[in-house]
Amino acid sequence: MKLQVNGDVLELPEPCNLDNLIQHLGLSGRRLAVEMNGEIIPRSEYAARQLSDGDQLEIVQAIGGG
Amino acid sequence: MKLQVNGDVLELPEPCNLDNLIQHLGLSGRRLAVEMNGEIIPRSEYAARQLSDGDQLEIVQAIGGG
Amino acid sequence: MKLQVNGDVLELPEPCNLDNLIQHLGLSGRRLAVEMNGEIIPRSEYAARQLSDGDQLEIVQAIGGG
Amino acid sequence: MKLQVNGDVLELPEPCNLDNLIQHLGLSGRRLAVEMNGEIIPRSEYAARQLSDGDQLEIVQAIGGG
Amino acid sequence: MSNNTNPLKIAGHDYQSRLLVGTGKYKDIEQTRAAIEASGAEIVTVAIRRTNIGQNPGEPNLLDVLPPSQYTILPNTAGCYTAEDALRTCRLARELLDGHSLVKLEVLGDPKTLYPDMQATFIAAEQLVKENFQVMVYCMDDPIACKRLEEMGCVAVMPLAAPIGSGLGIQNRYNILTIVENAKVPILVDAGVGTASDAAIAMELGCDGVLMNTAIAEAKDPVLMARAMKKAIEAGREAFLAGRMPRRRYASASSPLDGTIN
Amino acid sequence: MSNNTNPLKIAGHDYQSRLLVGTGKYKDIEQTRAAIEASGAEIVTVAIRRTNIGQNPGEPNLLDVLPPSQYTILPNTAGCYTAEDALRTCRLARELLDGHSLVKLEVLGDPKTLYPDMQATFIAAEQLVKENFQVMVYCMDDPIACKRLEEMGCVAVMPLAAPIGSGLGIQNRYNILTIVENAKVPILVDAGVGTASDAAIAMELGCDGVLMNTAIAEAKDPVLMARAMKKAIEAGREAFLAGRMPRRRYASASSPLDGTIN
Amino acid sequence: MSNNTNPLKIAGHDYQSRLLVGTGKYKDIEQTRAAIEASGAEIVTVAIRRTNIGQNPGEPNLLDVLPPSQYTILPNTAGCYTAEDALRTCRLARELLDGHSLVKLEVLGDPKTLYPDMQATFIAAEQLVKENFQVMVYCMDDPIACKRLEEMGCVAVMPLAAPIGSGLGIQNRYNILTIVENAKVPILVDAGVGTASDAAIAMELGCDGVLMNTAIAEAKDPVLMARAMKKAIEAGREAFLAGRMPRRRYASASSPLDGTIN
Amino acid sequence: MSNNTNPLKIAGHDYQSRLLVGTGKYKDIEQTRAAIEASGAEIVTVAIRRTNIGQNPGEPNLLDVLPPSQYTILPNTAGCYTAEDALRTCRLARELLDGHSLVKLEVLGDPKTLYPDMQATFIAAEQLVKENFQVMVYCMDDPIACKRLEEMGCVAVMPLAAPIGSGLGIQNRYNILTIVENAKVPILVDAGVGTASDAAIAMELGCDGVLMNTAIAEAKDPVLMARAMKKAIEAGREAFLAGRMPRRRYASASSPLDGTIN
Repeated sequence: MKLQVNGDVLELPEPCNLDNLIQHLGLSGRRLAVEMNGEIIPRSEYAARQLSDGDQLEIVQAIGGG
Repeated sequence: MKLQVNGDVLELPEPCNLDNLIQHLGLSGRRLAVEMNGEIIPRSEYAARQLSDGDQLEIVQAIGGG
Repeated sequence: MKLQVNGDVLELPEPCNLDNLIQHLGLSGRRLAVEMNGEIIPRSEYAARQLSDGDQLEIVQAIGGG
Repeated sequence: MKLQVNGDVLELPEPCNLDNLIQHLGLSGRRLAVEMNGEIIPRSEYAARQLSDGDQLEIVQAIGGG
Repeated sequence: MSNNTNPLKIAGHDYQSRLLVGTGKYKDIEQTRAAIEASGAEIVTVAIRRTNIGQNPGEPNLLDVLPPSQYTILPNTAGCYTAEDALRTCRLARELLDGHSLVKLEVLGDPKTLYPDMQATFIAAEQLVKENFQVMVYCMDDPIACKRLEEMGCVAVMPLAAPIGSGLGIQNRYNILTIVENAKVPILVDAGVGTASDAAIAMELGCDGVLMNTAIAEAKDPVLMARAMKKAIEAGREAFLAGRMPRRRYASASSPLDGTIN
Repeated sequence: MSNNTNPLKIAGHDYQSRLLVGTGKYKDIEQTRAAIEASGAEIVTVAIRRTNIGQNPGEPNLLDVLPPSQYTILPNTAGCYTAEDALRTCRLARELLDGHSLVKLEVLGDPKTLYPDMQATFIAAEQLVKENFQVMVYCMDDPIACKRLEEMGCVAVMPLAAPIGSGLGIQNRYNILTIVENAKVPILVDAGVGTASDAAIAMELGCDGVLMNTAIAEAKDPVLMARAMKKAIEAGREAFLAGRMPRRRYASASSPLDGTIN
Repeated sequence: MSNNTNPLKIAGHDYQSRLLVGTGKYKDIEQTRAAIEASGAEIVTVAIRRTNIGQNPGEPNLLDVLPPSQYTILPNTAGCYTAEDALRTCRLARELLDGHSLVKLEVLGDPKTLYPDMQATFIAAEQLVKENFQVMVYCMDDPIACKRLEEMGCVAVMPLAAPIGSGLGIQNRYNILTIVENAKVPILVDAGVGTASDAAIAMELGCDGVLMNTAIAEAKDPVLMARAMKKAIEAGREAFLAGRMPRRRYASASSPLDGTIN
Repeated sequence: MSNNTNPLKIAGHDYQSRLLVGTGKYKDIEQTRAAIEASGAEIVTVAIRRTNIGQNPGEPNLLDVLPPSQYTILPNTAGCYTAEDALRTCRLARELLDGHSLVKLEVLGDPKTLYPDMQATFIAAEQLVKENFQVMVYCMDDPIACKRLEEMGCVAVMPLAAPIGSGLGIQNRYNILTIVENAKVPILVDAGVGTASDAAIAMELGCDGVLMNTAIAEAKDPVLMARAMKKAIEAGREAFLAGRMPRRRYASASSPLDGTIN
C-alpha cells in the first residue's frame, strides 16, 4: 500500500499498523506525536491502528525553536 | 401620536409628514439627513413620508470634528 | 581674643591652642580636619598650635553627599 | 632670491615687489589676501612692498566650505 | 530639481495639499475657518451629530464657512464604538452630503486610548465597500492589518501615530515605514501629531499625507500653527523626495582639508 | 496671528532668513549657486584656503556667484586645530573681504569627531573680540561654555547638534533648550542636522537659526533639499511662536461626545 | 525592603524566574543546554516539526537535555500562517507532551515582519480555549486586542516589542504600559529584545516577564548573555517594585548646600 | 563563557563592584548604611562640610557606619564653584582621611544645571595632580575635554549622563561611546541615571562603572533599588562582554522554517 508520511510517499506491505510503521522508520522509543488523516492518534493506540492505502500521516517531534 | 426624535419623545397631531415635522422643529432649509426606523429617507421624499405613532427618527447635521 | 571659626566669631581667653579649641567646641575625638589661616594643620600639631587674635579657622568633617 | 609661497619654494630675480609676484603667479585681479612673514599686507601696499630672500608668504582666497 | 508637485490621489481625485485637517476643538467657527484656510487643506473632516432641536436657526453652520463646493468634506464616524453605529453614521453622512461617498471610518475600542477596535473596523470597512462608499480608514499602525484593509478596497489607510489628541508624535517609525513600503493606496498618518516636526517626520517616512486636528486647534495660536503645519508637510515631503544624506557616526568635514595655512 | 516676521538680528544686522548655509561639498559651483538660492539663505559660510598657484585664472570664483553685495559672507576657520591658526585665518579673511569683520570661529580638537577644542576656542574668541572681530562661535552644546562665550562678547553662539557632517540630528535637546533659555545673543544650531525635521526641531526648541551644509549638499537632490530646509526652518519657527499643544499620555477626542446616534 | 519574590503565576503555576527563553538558533544542543541553564529560565519554548525520517536514532533529543520533569515545555506554533495549521500543531504538541496543554500561539501574517495576523489569531485562540488549551498568545502591542485576548480566556498575553529576531528593543513604550495597566493576566513582552537593558526596560514598564531567543542565541557569547539577561530581568523587576525617582529637567544636588567652606 | 570577573582598576586598586554610590539624600544614617550594603558598592562618595559647632557629640558619624577600613571613601568637592574652593576642600579631605589622596573633583558652573565649569575644572585638576592627589573628575560628556583630563593625569574620568539628580538617563550616547573608545583610564558615568535600565545602558556602551546617588536615595524603596542597581550594572557589563546581537530592521525566525506540517 502507499502511505503519505510527512509529505513523502512510502510504500509498505500490508498488513501494517502504526507501531510497525514507527519501528520501520527507526523511530521506536522516540518522543513523537502522530496525526493520521487529520486525527491525533494516542500513543496507546499505535499497535491497534491498522494502516491502509492512501493514509496520510504526520509524525512530529519537538525541536529547538523560539 | 408619539414619535421618538433624536432620543426624545415628541407628541404631534396626525396627519403629519416628515416635511411638516422638520418645519415644526424649525429646521427647514438646514442641511440635514434623516433616518426613520433605521432607514435613510431621501430629502426628496420628506413630503411623501407620513409619520405614524412610534416612529423612530434620527435627524443629523455636520458639526466640527476631527 | 576673637577667632573666626567656620564663619562665626568666637571669643576665647588666651592662651589657647588648637587642641583646647576643639575640646571647647565639644569636638574631641571626632574625625575632623582643620584649616588655619588657609593652611592645613596636621592632627599631630593641634596641641602645639597656639591661637591668636584674628585667626581664621575652618573645621570640617565628612557628611553624606553624592 | 628664494621665497616661500604657500609652503612651496619659489625662486625670483630681484628686485621684485608683492604686486610683481602676484602678476608672476597669474593671480592679478583675483580676490586675494596676503600674509607676509606673519603680517597681513593691505592690498593698497602690494606695489610698495619689496620682497627679499627668505620672505614667507601666504596667499589665500575664499572657497566653498561649511 | 525633481518635480515634487505630484498631487495626492485619493479615490481618483487629485489634491495639491497633503495636509488634511479636522474641524473640532476650535474657539469658534471663525477661528475654524481662518485656521483651515491658513493650513491650505483641501480635505476637512466633520462629525455627524443629532441636530439640537430648537437651536437658534440663525446660528452659522459649519458647512456654510466650509462649502463643499470649495472643500472636500470628509465625514467621520468619531464616537462610534460598534460597526453598526459606524455604518448608520456613514449612510446618514452620504445622504447629508448629497451622495458624496468619501468617509473616514473609525470604530473605537476604548474611550481612554480612542484606539480602533480592529475586528469591528474590518467588519464595517467590508460592508461600507460593499455599499460603494469610498473608505478612508483609521487603524492601528499594524502592517498586516493595513495591508488587509487595502485589499478589502479601502481608498486610503490611516494608521495612528499616537493616541488621538495626545500630541506625542510617531511612536513606532518602523511600523509606519513598513506600512508605506507595502502599500498601493495612500497612507496617511492620522492622530497623534503634536507639532510641526512630527508632521515633517511622517512625510519623511514616505507617508502620502497627514490628518490632524488637535495639534492645530489647541496651539496657543491655531492660525499660525496651521501655517507652520502647511510648511512642515511640504518640507517633509520635499525632503523625502530629495533623498536625505546618509547618517554617519563620525564627522565629515564640510570644508576641504588641503590648502589650510600653517 | 502673532507676528512671526521678527527678523534674526546678528551684530546689528537684520536677516529675514534663519537658515545659514555652507558652500562645501557641492558637485560644482553652479549647483552651489542654485542650492543656496533655493535655500533663501542670506548668510553663507566660506573657507579660506591657499590659492592654487598656477590654476586656470578663468576658473569661476565662488565670490563671483555669491557676491558679497548680495550675501553676507561668513568666513570660517574650518581645519584650524590651534587658536593661532584660527586667528591668522580670521585676519586674512578680514583683509580678503575688505574689512568685513564677521567670522565663524571653529578650533577643532580632533579629526574623528571634528568637535571643538573648547579651551583653544576660548583663547581665540577672546583675542578676536579684542581685535574687533564679530565672532560667531562653533562650540559644544555646553550651557556653561555657551554663556561664557556670550559674556566674552561673541555676537552669536553656535552649539553643535551632532558631529559635523554626521546627519544624526540633535543629540541632546535638554542642553540646547537650556542654552536657549540662558542666552541674550542668537543661538544657532551648527552641525549635525540631517534632514528637514531635524531643522524644524531645532527651531521648535527656540533656536534663532540653524547653520548647515552637508544635509543639503549630500542630499540626492540638493536644490530640492535646500527648498525643504527653507520651509522646515520657517515651520519650526512658526510652531515655536504658535505655542504647541501640551503632550498627553492618553487620548482626547477631536469630535464632540454628545449627539452621537444610537 | 518590599518583598520582590512574589512569583510569576501562569495558569495556576508559580514560577520564580520571569525570563522565558526559546531554544532555537544555538550552535548545538550543548550550547542550548548551557545557555538555558545560565538564564535560570523555567519555561522554555520548543517548535513542533516533522521527524526527519531515517535520521540517526542516536542523535540527542532536545527534550533529553531539557527534561519536562525539570522545565515547563512551551510548544509554539512558529511558522504557522493559518489558524488551522496552528490548531493542528497545538493538538500534536499536546499529545507529544502527554496531555500538557500549555501552548504558545502565534499565527503569522507575513514572513518579512513575522508580525501576527490578529484576525486569524483571534479565531485560533477562541478554538484553543474551547479545546481546553492554556493559551499564551503572541500578538501586536495593541491594547484593545490584548484586552480582547484576555477576555477570551488566554492565560497570558504576549505583545511584541519589535519584530522577532530584530533586536530593536521596545518600539512603543506607551502601548506596553497601557496594556499592562489594563491587564488581569500576565503580560509578557515577546520578541524584539536585543540586549540586557531592553529586558530591564520591559520589566520597569511593569511587564510580568519577557520571552526571548535571538538576543541570547546570537550573542557572541550566548551563555554569558543568558546570565546578563537573568540579572537584567531581576534588576528591571526590582526597579519597578522599588519605585523609580521622578524625572526632573533640572539638577538637584546630592550633597547638602550649607556648610561649604569659603 | 568569557571571564567577566576582571575587576575595575582605579589608581592601582582593584574593585569587584562597578557601582559607585553617593551617601546623600537618605532618610537617615541607617537607611544610608542599608542601601549602600545592598548596592554592593566598594567606593562611596562623601561631602566635606563644616562641623556644626555644638551639635550633639553622641550623634552617629557617617564614617562610623561606613568605615574607611571597609569602604574606599571618595570625598567630593560638591558645592564648589571655583577651583580654589575645590582645592581647599580636597586638601582638607586628605587630612581628614589620614592622607588618603583619592578625590572626586567637581567644579560647578551654575546652580540650575550643576554642570561643571570645564575651564575651572582643568585648572583645579592640573593643580591637584601636581599635589599628588589621585583625581577622579566630574566633567561634561565632551570627548575632547575627557581626553585632555586623562592626559593631565586624572585616574578616572566621569562624564555626566544628564544633570545631577535629574534621573533623565544618558542624553548623548554617541558622546559616551566616543569617550570610552578614546580612553586609557576608567570612564565612569556620573550623574543623571534614573533607574536600573539607565545604568545597564551605560555599561553596555562600554563604561567601566557608574556613580549614582539620587536614583537610589529617592526611590520609594531605596534598599530594593540599590539591589536592582547592583544587578543592572552586572547585567550591562556582562551584556557588553557577551557581545550583543546585531540590530535588524526586519524579522528573523527563531524556529526553523522546514518541517512545518501542512
